[in-house]
Amino acid sequence: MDIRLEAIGHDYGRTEVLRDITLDIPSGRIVCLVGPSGCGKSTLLRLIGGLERPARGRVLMLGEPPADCLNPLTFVFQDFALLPWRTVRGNVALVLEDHRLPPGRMEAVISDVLARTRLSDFAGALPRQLSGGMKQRVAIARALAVNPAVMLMDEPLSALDAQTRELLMDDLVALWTRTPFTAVYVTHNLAEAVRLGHRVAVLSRRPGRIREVVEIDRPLGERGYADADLERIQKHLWGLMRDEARAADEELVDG
Amino acid sequence: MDIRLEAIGHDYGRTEVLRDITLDIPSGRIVCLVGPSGCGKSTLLRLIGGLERPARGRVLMLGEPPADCLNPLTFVFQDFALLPWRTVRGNVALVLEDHRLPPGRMEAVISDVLARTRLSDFAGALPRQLSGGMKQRVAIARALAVNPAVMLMDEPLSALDAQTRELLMDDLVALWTRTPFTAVYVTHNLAEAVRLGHRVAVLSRRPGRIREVVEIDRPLGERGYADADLERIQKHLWGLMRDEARAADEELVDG
Amino acid sequence: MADTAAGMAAAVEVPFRGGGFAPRPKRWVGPATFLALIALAEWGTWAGWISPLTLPRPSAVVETLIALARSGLMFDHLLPSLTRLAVGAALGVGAGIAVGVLIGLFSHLRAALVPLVAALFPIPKIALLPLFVIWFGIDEGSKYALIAFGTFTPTVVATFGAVDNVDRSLIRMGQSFGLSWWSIVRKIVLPGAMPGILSGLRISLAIAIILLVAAEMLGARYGIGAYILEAGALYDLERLFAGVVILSLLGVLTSAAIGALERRLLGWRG
Amino acid sequence: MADTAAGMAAAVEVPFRGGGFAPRPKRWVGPATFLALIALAEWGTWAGWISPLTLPRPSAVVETLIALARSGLMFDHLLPSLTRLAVGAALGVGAGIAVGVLIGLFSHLRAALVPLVAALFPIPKIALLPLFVIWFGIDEGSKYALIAFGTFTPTVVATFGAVDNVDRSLIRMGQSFGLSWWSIVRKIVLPGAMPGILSGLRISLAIAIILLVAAEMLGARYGIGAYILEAGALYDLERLFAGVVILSLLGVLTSAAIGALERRLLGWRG
Amino acid sequence: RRRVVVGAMNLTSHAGSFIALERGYFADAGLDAELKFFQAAQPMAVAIASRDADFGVTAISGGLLSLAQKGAVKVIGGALSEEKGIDGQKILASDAAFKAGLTSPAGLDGKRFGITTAGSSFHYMGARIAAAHGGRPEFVPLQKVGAVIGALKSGQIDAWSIVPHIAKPLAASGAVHIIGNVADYLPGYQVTTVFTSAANAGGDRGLVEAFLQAFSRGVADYNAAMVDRSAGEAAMQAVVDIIHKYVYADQPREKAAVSIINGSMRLNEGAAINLASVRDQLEWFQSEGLVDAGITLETFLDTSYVKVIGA
Ligand SMILES: Nc1ncnc2c1ncn2[C@@H]1O[C@H](COP(=O)(O)OP(=O)(O)OP(=O)(O)O)[C@@H](O)[C@H]1O
Ligand SMILES: Nc1ncnc2c1ncn2[C@@H]1O[C@H](COP(=O)(O)OP(=O)(O)OP(=O)(O)O)[C@@H](O)[C@H]1O
Ligand SMILES: [Mg+2]
Ligand SMILES: [Mg+2]
Repeated sequence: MDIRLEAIGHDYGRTEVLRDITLDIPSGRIVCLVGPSGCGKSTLLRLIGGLERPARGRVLMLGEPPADCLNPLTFVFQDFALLPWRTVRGNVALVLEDHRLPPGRMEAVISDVLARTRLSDFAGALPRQLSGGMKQRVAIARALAVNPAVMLMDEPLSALDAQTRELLMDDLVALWTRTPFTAVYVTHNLAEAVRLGHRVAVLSRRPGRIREVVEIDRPLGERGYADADLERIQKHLWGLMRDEARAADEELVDG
Repeated sequence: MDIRLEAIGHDYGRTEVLRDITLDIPSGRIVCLVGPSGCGKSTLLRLIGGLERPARGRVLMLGEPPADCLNPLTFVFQDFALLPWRTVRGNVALVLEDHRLPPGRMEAVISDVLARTRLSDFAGALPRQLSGGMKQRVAIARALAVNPAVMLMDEPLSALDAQTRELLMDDLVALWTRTPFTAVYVTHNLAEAVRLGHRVAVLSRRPGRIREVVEIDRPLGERGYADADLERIQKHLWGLMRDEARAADEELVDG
Repeated sequence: MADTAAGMAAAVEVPFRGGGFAPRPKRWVGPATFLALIALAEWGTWAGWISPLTLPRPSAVVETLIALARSGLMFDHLLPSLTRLAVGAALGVGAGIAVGVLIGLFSHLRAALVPLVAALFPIPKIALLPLFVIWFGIDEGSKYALIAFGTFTPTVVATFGAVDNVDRSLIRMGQSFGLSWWSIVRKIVLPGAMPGILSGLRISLAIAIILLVAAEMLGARYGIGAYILEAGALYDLERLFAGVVILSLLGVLTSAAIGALERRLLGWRG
Repeated sequence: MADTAAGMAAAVEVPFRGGGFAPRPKRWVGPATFLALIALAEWGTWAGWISPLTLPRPSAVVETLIALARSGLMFDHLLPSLTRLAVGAALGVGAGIAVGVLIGLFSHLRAALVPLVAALFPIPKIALLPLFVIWFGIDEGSKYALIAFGTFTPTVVATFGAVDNVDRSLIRMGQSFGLSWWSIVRKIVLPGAMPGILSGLRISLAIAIILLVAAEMLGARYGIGAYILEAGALYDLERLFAGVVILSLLGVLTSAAIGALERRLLGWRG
Repeated sequence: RRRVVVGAMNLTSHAGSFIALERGYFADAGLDAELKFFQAAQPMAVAIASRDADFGVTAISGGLLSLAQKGAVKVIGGALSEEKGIDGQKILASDAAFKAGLTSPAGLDGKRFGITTAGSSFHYMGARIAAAHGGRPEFVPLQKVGAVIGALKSGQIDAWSIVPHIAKPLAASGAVHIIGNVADYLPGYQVTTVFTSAANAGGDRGLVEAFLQAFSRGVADYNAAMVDRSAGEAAMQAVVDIIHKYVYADQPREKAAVSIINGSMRLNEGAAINLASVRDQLEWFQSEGLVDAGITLETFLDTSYVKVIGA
């Protein structure tokens, strides 16, 4: 299933947040959204996921989602959004319980996704017992459990420390390599964007518009920890954004 | 003024956190401490700064601090630690008020450090109005105001988004280049370590021991955004830490 | 349009599934509810399906209030009550904040006083009324004491909770810059505890108003509480409700005053 | 050793400047304070520098308690009081939680009810006692109603505050996975509001105990509150204090029970 | 047999009800009576208004008049009354006030006079007694009889008036002094009355008459045994036994008996009611603005059941 954004625009009150965003998210690819703080990346993701209604333009789903897909557009949040009162297993079960699966199916799905995210040993642990990296792996397992057509990931690694981030990037690449998924991946981190994105869309400052879309051809599996080619693209992206990032940072939040 | 750690060891309850750390922090240089989560980096910094007493070993100050130094060992914290009820100027003033400076001197110092951190326009702003990057610049200004002999920086950039981190690293390099300061810089982020450190000490998992100390000769000002040499060192460091980082991440926090 | 691009594929707009779970202010509903309830009571008492034993007629309550204000008696009742509230609450809250801060700062005091306060908290103040009369006399003394005692314990609890909740990383920052103990208390602990102390104050003052009636049970001829008690003894529902309306307004006003204080003192919270 | 490395430079150990501002439990201080105060009162009343009108002798209070327990009267007083507490608090807290959750979920209800609750909050329940008798009868009805009414408002306030404080990002997560409205309420909102509801319960039950005395002012022959009131009317300080001690213990026990409930239900908070 | 709930307080003035119940007079009248006890008069009136009780005996108070005005209760007879020659209610002064010169009711002007609540019988008595000497005391509401006693003992109020069985032991302890008799100022004072709900009084004559009949038998027994002492010592002891079940029940029989005998006051034979006294009370309540000026005797009084005296 593909996603198409058609001339999306959005406002909050009298602030225009997004302007005329047109973008295709092709099936089986990861599209990264980068841009300075407050340019509307998260808002755009919420529009794509149907959590908000765009003021202008349309978000279209093209084609059918996969057969056993329970939730075509599935989020992975920056703050993990795990229920602290449920175990790892319970958190994954949460998103399956409403679907009246045939008996035994739910257990099978949970075991499968926990295995894929190497969490089988932690099925009974509570979120507070887990490190940030582990928590985000649970959130990813939960997203995988509904077999999404498109994953909408809002800075999934930015609450983690640098080393864990590195490890989780490897995990994501491994997951994608085994079974390619479609994803819109919002990030501040250009290193992440060039490691994980097949396509990187650079947004301008608020109101966010698309400044450039960079295609990266090299297969995900071949992108290394510190790769000269990628560094070049990263430098190019940073050149595009640097001044805007500085300006965004120095803005007063209010009054 | 130099700092010398002599065979430092520390425990919390029955958990040994640090073991036999011996390290020199020479004047005018930045020493980075890297290591997996929970290996005791922050603890070590607190021991250096006198906020805790080491169970074993000694932390020594060698030589005199600079003449007008008000607080030889000065922290910069990950969470900024700004008083939310004071303005930018008030937060800097806080650390000077106890020192009975000659009249006018306090105002002069504040204006000077705000100018050096490019915050003069924001002197009257409250912390809640500032972005994370700006907040940390205020914290750095506050640290500079007491003219420290050694800055103790505990992951000062890790609460910031990737782009702001990039900008602040530039700022730190610029500050250091104008007037070199001594610093112990704790970080998870190897990219930060190779950009800012003259010397990088790699700690093992808990109990933290020094595994390797890497010297980086290239002057700070010449280290670029994505530099092949530095990439190599970074890769080497990552190789040292990767497995331990994974193991640290998968540890349950309790029971 | 979508079809040209995606060939045969169907193009469906993403369904909306967000929204809700976010309270929106509805300005007119609150007053409307009040008016509706009052109108209902008026109608019921007028038509007779609410007996005058059950509820007074709202218009009669309003008339009573107006008469009370006209005759100047309102003032005669309000002045002593407000004085009792002010003096009693000032004593109780002042002592409560002082003790609460000390408990927050010193472990030994905490260990000694916290169980004491916990044991005093559930003691109903009316039960102690006879005792207060013996200790402080039948005049203003016992009234101040009752209100002071009633506001003291909740203030202590709120204050030491607030001190405990002051961000330890700010205190550590103060220490790391070599601030003196007294500077840390004055510049970090107290301002940091202020939000908790003020929200404790809100509760304490509500309790003070509630205790006014109990305080004026003994030996008070004037005062809103005495007025209510007298009305109750005479089974004069109009006056009873008039007094209750005054207390209720007093509560709303106090709460608004604390709100204003919070906006002033805690503007930094944004 | 330092000198060899740094040449002429003086080597000074870093001074310690942390610590403090962290309350440490001191187990023995609390009981010791209690014992000291009681011993002081015993000595004072025995030696005579505390008049028997001011304070009863602690040992006499203990004797009264023992006699009360021996005679079986303790049970006669406790049983009706506990029943009133249980029924009244169950009604008030149950209704309060239900209304609080509804206010938390529906904006219209919130706009209609929140000002109403705010206006009811500062009304002293004793003032309404005569009305309660007409509305609910002189028997247990008015006592249940008084306690229910007194616990209702704080429970409502605590509950809708707790619902408001449920992490919106968890709710958004639920919506993003297409959970039904009812699933979100049941699996996210209610468990998320539980900590706030339980700490509201703590306050409500403390208030219920305090209101017991007021409730038993009318037409109760048995009950701890009635016992205290009778003792107060007779200026019998031993019995007054004995009753107060029972209420205080009741308060401490209730609080401990809620603590246990919290540990059970909120184990996930760690 | 009809079920009736009779409101009572633990005072000797309710002896009529106690005796009627214990000696089966209620049962004889076809009533299955149950006593319900109250701590104060005001709640009893409210309970009858709310139909929690059917009959009560209490002083005329502002609250009772208000409830009557709202159509809830009706006074149907008299109970306790002052009678010259029989030891009645006493006027008390605290020790301190006594020593300062308050030795007779003439000095009550400006003194602190204890009352339970505004509009209570204490309020009426204090005002009328002081007014007889042209004085106006300051009235101090203390809610409960116990609190008034405490305040008087500790000298926080100066004066009070109360039934003899409370007054005498207090005076005996030396903490207070008796400075006069209420009967001297308010001869024939109708202290307490019998009342019922307006619905009973107006619509259930049979029930009311049955109650009054049984109650009057109890009253007659009491007067004979305790006031006139015409029935002999054994009868008196038998009545004391009955009363002791309800009054001073927590004291030993010997001790309680003294108080009970001390406290004997005339109860109206046949529940007759002194209209003059009742009218005077109503007028006073109205003149003080404590009750609505529109209340008339007919509003709260149903004189169709018993004999009217003093009219
Ligand atoms: N619910 C809302 N109501 C009002 N304004 C909002 C709302 N959500 C976001 N905004 C504003 O819209 C702008 C874009 O917000 P958004 O969170 O989409 O930016 P972002 O690019 O994700 O920023 P960041 O990089 O900091 O995550 C910001 O200025 C923000 O303050
Ligand atoms: N005050 C304390 N009391 C008890 N244990 C503590 C305390 N502070 C830290 N620890 C424990 O000591 C160990 C080292 O903690 P420390 O914060 O120094 O690690 P770190 O290297 O800074 O970790 P991170 O990378 O997560 O910041 C951890 O296991 C931690 O749980
Ligand atoms: Mg965002
Ligand atoms: Mg750390």
